[in-house]
Amino acid sequence: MTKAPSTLATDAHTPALRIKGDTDSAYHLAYQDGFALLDIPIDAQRLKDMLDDERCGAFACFEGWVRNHNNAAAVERLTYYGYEALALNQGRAIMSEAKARFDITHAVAVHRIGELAIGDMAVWIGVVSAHRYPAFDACRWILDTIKADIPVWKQEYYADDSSQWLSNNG
Amino acid sequence: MTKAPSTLATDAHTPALRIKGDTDSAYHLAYQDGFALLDIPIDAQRLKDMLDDERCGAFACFEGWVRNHNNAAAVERLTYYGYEALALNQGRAIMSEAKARFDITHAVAVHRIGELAIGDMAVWIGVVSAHRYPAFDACRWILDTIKADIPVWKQEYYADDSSQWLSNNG
Amino acid sequence: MSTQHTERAPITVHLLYFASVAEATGRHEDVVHIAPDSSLTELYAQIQARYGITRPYRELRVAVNDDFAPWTTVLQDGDWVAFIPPVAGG
Amino acid sequence: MSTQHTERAPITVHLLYFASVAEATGRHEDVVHIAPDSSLTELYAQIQARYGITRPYRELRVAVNDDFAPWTTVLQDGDWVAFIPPVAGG
Repeated sequence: MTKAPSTLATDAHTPALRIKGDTDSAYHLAYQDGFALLDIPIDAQRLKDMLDDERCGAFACFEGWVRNHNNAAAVERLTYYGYEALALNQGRAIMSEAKARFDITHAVAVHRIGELAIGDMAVWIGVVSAHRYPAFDACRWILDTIKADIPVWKQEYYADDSSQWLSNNG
Repeated sequence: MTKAPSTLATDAHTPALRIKGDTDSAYHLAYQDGFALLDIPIDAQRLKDMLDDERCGAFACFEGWVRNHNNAAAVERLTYYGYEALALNQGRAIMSEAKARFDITHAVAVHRIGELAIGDMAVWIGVVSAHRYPAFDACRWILDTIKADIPVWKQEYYADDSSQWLSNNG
Repeated sequence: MSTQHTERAPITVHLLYFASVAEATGRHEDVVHIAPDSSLTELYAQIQARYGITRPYRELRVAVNDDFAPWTTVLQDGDWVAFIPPVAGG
Repeated sequence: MSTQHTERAPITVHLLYFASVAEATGRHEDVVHIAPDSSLTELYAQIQARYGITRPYRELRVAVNDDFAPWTTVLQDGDWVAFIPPVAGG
């Protein structure tokens, strides 16, 4: 754990805290490409409505929430930073591969960036399919692949004002 | 496939189309025992709110929707019948076993009975846990176990007025 | 005076019918009288005979007093029994 | 007049820094000049030297023009490059 970054270093992160377009454009991208970043709270219902389909009997969904602890340390809040252009290119590719790998009808995933509080939703993934197992399998695969390949970084802040960069593979 | 049941036979099913208590009692039961039947549309948000927990980083959810087809046949609508007292006893046991089998914090499942239209939600399952895999695994296990053991029956009605009793095991 | 086989009074059992079983019986509930110490399979045979049901008991499960029970369970006076055709929830 | 080794003009490369890399450089963007035909590992070595970064390139991934690229990629004039520390989304 290191102390919180200096003002200089914090400024270096600022561009990675906001998406470039507006919210409606981000939801449109989620609809069109299956993936988007948002820098405000995720509207799960708005995303779920994109998946309504009379051919589908199964809807599987995952939400990642900010926990109040990480291992033993009490988390106060955290910040997600994103490399938006790479994230959108990777996201489009992931959702396209999910549709090729699994027998699903639609899938949508959105990751939030910026400052989040305990309990906030960091990621939403929804998948619909005719039958249940492909929806579960695809939802889990999309989550694992987002965690491995989407360029989003998490800095947790603790009660003693220290902070830490987290990593999914270590 | 057989023709729709006679009026006499339909009356024989009527008690299995409605729950005995009121809606608030059913939601309370979902909260208390983790399982309930409902005979009106399921309010997913109300169930999800029961699962809010700052210790949890993962929320996995499944919804079963009425599809517009089953194999080749076009489904117009369907009716779920339930043996409520047995369903509640089984449901309580299933949710309790899920908490013992998987490293999860809470889980709630609700099944709807009565007449449903295409697109209606027949079942909602939500699970929260600190980490993601137990939430996915428990959600899937609960769904499979509900499909195997909860005494709910489905009669599908088709465009030509015929109907059929469905079975999950064959 | 004594008899070799004591004639004990029949017990009363309540039945609940669901789905395809209710379809076959045309009703949701029944009250039947059956010899004491009868098993669930004997009860099912009686219902089969009454309503002309051909489906073998092995294709069904059975519940006693709102819990699943083994087919070998011995009936008690006042039991509520339901024959459970294959379920289709989810 | 000729030289044995033609002195070609350096190319211009844009850099984007994120997370712990931005922490180390203290900035989000950079413009650097580097010899033509340089690889991404050579570019990373130059940035390491400028900012005193000790983390080896093998612990990072690299993106060129908003797509992941192999470290062996040869840089082109005008490329946008980002060194990607271990991600932590989800």
